[in-house]
Amino acid sequence: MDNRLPLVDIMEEGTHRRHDDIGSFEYTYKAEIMNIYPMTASEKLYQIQIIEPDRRNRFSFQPGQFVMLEIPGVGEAPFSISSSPIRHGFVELCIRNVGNLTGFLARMQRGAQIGIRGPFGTQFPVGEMEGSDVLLVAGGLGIVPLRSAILTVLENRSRYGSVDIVYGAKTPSELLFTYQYEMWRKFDINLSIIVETPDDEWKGPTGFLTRILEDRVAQAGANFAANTYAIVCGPPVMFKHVCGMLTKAGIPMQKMFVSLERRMHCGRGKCCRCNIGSTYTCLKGPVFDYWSIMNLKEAI
Amino acid sequence: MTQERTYLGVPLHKPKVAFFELSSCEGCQLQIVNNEATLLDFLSLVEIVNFREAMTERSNDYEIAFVEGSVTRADEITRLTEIRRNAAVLVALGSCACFGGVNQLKNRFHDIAWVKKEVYGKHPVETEAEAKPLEAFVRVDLKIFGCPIKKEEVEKIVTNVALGRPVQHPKFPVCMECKANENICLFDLGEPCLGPVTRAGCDSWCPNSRMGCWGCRGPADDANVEQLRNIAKKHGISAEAMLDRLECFGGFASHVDEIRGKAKAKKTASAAKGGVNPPSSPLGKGRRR
Amino acid sequence: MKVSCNVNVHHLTRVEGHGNIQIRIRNGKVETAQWEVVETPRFFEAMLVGKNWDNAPWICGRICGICSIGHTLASIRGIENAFGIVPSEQTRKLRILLKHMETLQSHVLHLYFLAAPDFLNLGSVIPLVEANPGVVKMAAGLKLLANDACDVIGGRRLHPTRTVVGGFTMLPEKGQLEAIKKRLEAAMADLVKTADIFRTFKIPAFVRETEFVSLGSAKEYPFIGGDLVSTDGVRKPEHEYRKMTNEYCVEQSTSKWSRLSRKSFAVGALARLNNNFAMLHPEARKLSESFGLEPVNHNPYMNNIAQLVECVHVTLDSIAIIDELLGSKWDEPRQPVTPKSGVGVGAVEVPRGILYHCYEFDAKGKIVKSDCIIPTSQNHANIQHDIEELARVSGDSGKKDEEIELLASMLVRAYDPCISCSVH
Amino acid sequence: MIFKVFGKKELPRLFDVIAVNRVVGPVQKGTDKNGSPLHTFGEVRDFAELSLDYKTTILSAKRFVLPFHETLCTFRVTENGWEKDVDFNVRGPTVFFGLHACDINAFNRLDKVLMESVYPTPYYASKRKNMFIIGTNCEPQPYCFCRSMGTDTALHGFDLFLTDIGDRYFAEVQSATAYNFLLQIKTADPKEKDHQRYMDVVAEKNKKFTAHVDNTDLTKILDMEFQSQAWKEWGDKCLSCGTCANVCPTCYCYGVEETVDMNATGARKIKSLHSCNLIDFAEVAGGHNFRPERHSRLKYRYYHKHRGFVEAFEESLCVGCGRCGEACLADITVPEVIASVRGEGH
Ligand SMILES: Cc1cc2nc3c(=O)[nH]c(=O)nc-3n(C[C@H](O)[C@H](O)[C@H](O)COP(=O)(O)OP(=O)(O)OC[C@H]3O[C@@H](n4cnc5c(N)ncnc54)[C@H](O)[C@@H]3O)c2cc1C
Ligand code: SF4
Ligand code: SF4
Ligand code: SF4
Repeated sequence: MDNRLPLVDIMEEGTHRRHDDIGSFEYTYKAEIMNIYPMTASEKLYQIQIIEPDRRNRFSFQPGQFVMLEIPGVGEAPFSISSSPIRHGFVELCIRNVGNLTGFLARMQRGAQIGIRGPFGTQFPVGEMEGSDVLLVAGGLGIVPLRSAILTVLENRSRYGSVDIVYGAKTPSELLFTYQYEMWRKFDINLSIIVETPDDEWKGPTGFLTRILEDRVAQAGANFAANTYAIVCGPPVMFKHVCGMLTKAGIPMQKMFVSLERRMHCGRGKCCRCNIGSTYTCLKGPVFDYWSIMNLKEAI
Repeated sequence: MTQERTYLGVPLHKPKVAFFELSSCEGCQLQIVNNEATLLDFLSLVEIVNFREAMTERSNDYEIAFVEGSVTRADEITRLTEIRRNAAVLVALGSCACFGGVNQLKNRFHDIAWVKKEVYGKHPVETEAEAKPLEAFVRVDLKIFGCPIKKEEVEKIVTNVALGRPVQHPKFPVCMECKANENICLFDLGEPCLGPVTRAGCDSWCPNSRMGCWGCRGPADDANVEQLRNIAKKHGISAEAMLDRLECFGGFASHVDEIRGKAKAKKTASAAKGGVNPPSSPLGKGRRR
Repeated sequence: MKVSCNVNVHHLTRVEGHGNIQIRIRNGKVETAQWEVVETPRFFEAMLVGKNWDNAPWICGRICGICSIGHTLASIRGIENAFGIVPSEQTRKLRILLKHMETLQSHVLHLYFLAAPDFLNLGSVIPLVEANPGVVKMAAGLKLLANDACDVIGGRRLHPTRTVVGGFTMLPEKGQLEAIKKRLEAAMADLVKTADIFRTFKIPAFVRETEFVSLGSAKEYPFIGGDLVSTDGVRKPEHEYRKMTNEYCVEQSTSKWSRLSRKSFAVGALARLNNNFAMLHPEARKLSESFGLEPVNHNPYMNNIAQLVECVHVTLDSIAIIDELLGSKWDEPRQPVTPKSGVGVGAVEVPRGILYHCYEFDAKGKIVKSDCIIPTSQNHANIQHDIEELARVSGDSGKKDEEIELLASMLVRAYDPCISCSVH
Repeated sequence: MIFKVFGKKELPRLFDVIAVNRVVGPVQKGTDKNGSPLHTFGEVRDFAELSLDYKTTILSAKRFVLPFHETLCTFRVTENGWEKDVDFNVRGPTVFFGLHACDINAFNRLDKVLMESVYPTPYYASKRKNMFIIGTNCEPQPYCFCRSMGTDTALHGFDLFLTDIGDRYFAEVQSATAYNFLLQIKTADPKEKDHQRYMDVVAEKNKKFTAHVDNTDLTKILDMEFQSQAWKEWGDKCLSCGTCANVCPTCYCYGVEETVDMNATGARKIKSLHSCNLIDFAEVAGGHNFRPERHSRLKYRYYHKHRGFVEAFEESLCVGCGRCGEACLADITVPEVIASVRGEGH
């Protein structure tokens, strides 16, 4: 009798019926850097296209979602998609050079081949928001994921009520997407920009972002709260202040959304690095409503 | 191999590197030569322009200087300063360069005259009062820990340098690697080990051989040395045995100072200077030489 | 006829540590012929004072990166002698095996990477990588084998981790030893090739009579412990090593010097071979004879060939030791240690010659005093006198400065000096 | 379920029947300073190498499904592009001979997150699907609290479970393969007295537990006591060395590192198990660390195992094997930590 146990191949067996299951875990789409636009001293906007046409066409995402970008041998890290979901065929990532992967990426040229996994994560509720007023608050790099939502709102401008964007940065030279502000404003968007430290040319307001926000909250009065969705993106310290303030102003917690940043390795709820308790930022997030956040210890 | 190599379109930088040694056993440099299996790949990543232990040619045109050893004599300060001037990147190679290494063990006497006499009798020798790490004199851009350095680590670092990637050391302690290697914990064997407080990266080299860690790579980030000493005590390991290890390579110098300071405070004023007192009358009267 | 010359080598390359050569001849008269050691002292003997016995092997191994295994073993032997511990037969064999592998590693390093470039008119082995990759690969392979064996037995090729007073913390797996044995057998062919390569090199004809000191044994080619002997007929027990070394301080060197029956003596492969020629493995002896190397040979450049001969000896002896180990069951790796007061000396033949560690302990096993005498420091005086002699004969020979510089550099390198070690 | 009994002498024969496959089981690794044996799971070729009377292994069997270091993929890199080669690193089926109930349950719990939730991990799944597990009964040790965690018996997740009932083994047979193996040795159907003996053995075992964890309302209590001083005290002792996670059969957190080969034409992506106790575990870009203090990281390990996982999967991620407490040099044990957080006698 042959007592040798058979080798089970999970690709054929039930667990991973679809090749794409594994695909989403370890399958990386080969992608090419189509264009690189320097934005500030440390951020560049990368236009990236999946090489295989079939996969490229099937790739779709929602604002707020992210992809894992891989440079073989260098590393892999999560980046929010910054472009509009309506624009098929490519994604735009705005990436700050902070270390290993991002540093190497900054030296890569047009045409270089990288890898993309995803899209992963939850999204901003742009659909649910239709018919309501929208308040978008971004601090620093927080504008990057927010831009995808902004573009979605612009492309369907008539479906939304009033749209406010409050954007704060440390200095004027760190402002991102400056070339688009004009265009955004044309779509009847109330865009307020504030910097902490002005330079000689800066004419706008200075101080923390909460300053403008306070004004806007006061301006809007009771009417502001009931019918408003808010999305807040930025550094962890900002969440506490801004979300606390907006809650006080009456915006319901379940209508306020934030995008959290954690270290991620898998994007698939397996590596635990993004865990808050047992809540995976990559699966249940990165976009959470504020009520969920309140229930997570050490989330912000 | 004149044509420039690239990695995914990013040019591979082939830096001119030089090796120097101050007071040391030259073992760390030897570890580089010990790269037998990968020596050729190694040589294709860097251009060695100065390596006294292995080659005659020398040049002052280099970008990366690997400096082994600690500073123990005035002329070494001059040499080191000059190397610093020439090099864009100065790498401290090994524990001597990073922390003073075993050489700094003489510092604990705080009495260089006695130290000199112990070894050379009346014969005059020139030396600094204390053996010090490079950092005491010049800016150090990168540290490669270990006594000796681990060649795999050097290879990884050199590859990263060629790729222009930042070099990151593990922040966690040796126990992580030790467990992954499925070793029996030295404390279960009743032996001292500094693994819980020492920076990993050596792949628990010593515990793999059932030799407790001596802390040659210095403290891990947020090392809980105080607690480890309590633990050792509970395991019946003498405070002295732990201290021997903590002070062996100099990485834990500040912890040792603190421990000795406390011990001294307890003992009141009997010890005039901090640290260990040299024996008042060396046994066997007079020098034998 | 050359009457003047000026050779000044600052920090001689392809040796371990820092040393300078100065030769100045004016109008046929040797004004200076000097071998200076400028290495910084590290004061190991002082460092150890007050430390517990178990620190010594760990710290003293750090005297030298090239022969850290030898230092560790000498230190261990010194301590064991002081405490009255006799290593088990298994420990003894494993230590010799480990020692052999260090010898092989070090000799191959010296022969190919440090010495050979001189004979080929190169600055280093690096140009050979392109010119003759096969040979470089072979040399690297030999070194790798020896280093891997050190890892397997001592835990680490440099600053070993398994060697302790009383034995070993851990034993190699038999399968690992078998694998090493296979590689050693295969390495013999490479050593034969190495011999062929060295046969093509012109060893400078230079002779200066001197005394040769090493361990001496009538049983085996000695490496660890035993009597100390010299070609001038001196014989002392291990613990009377100071009568053999007679260290003293000199101006031109931070290392101490030594003397015995004459103004200087030599230690190292050539000394070992001169004293124990009959104990060499027959194959090694044959090889030695084929190079015309028989006792007592007084050409210091022949030390290279003596190293080559020893490579063959240790390889063959290692195979035999592994066979013995494989044929017996493993005993306990380590015996218990009870410290006691006393003095102990450990004499070990490391690649560059005889090495002594001596410790004095108090009743608790604390080190009261220590003394390490390094082979290269015993050689310094001899190197000095060789340089003087070389200057004298070269001054008359009409050689160019560069030629003299090369000959002098080669001469010092032939001793494979371990300078930082000699100063320690 | 099908039950069988067989004489003790049959066990080596069963081993031989199965040993045409790769077998992993408890083996002695060495002895501690008091001469007590220390065990680990290792590959076994001969029945005599097995130590089936082991207490607990120093490391769990986790590494056979979650290796400490695993190459996830390699890359062949050309001038301007790359090819990725993925290998799940399974070479063949493995028989686990002699797992205790806690370790079997540990696999079951890992399955929930790594195999049964969305996006199964193929590296884990492929190893898990190639396991044949023979469980054996155990003797509660002073540090075992599996009974509190509901893991003192294994209900599923094995092929065969053997309970020593004196002169013979009482076997629970859960797979056809196991049944086929048993056909090749001498077995019998259990009699009433075998059933009785089995129940006696189990009852006897239950009496021996000394360590307990009170899980009542634990998820809420952990939430309430988030700022408890108890955490701070344990944090002061903690070495942040990651040992608890490494010995734990259910800790699965990891990090990934990619390296380029020295010849710059190949690269690899390597996964290494980490621990939430490591200082940089929760560090993100810009250097912000969500858990910079020892106690906050230590707390998180408990928070994940005893609260988060319970919320997600209705049971704790801890199986009460006690390994972490045994291995922890600082003597941080689960029963004590939880008792102290509950305000009991700390
Ligand atoms: C959901 C999400 C969306 C993000 N979107 C953007 C974006 O649109 N633009 C942008 O510039 N950045 C974004 N980030 C941050 C970005 O992922 C990190 O800057 C990037 O991982 C740094 O990689 P590195 O290799 O260059 O840095 P490293 O050299 O690895 O490290 C630099 C710092 O980043 C931390 N870090 C390392 N790996 C990760 C990781 N996988 N996740 C998070 N932090 C890590 C390190 O702890 C360290 O503090 C996002 C992060 C998340 C979680
Ligand atoms: S042997 Fe040392 S490094 Fe290993 S687990 Fe124990 S304490 Fe940690
Ligand atoms: S185990 Fe400790 S002493 Fe040994 S190499 Fe690693 S850090 Fe150094
Ligand atoms: S947390 Fe501790 S007791 Fe619980 S399963 Fe892990 S190692 Fe065992």
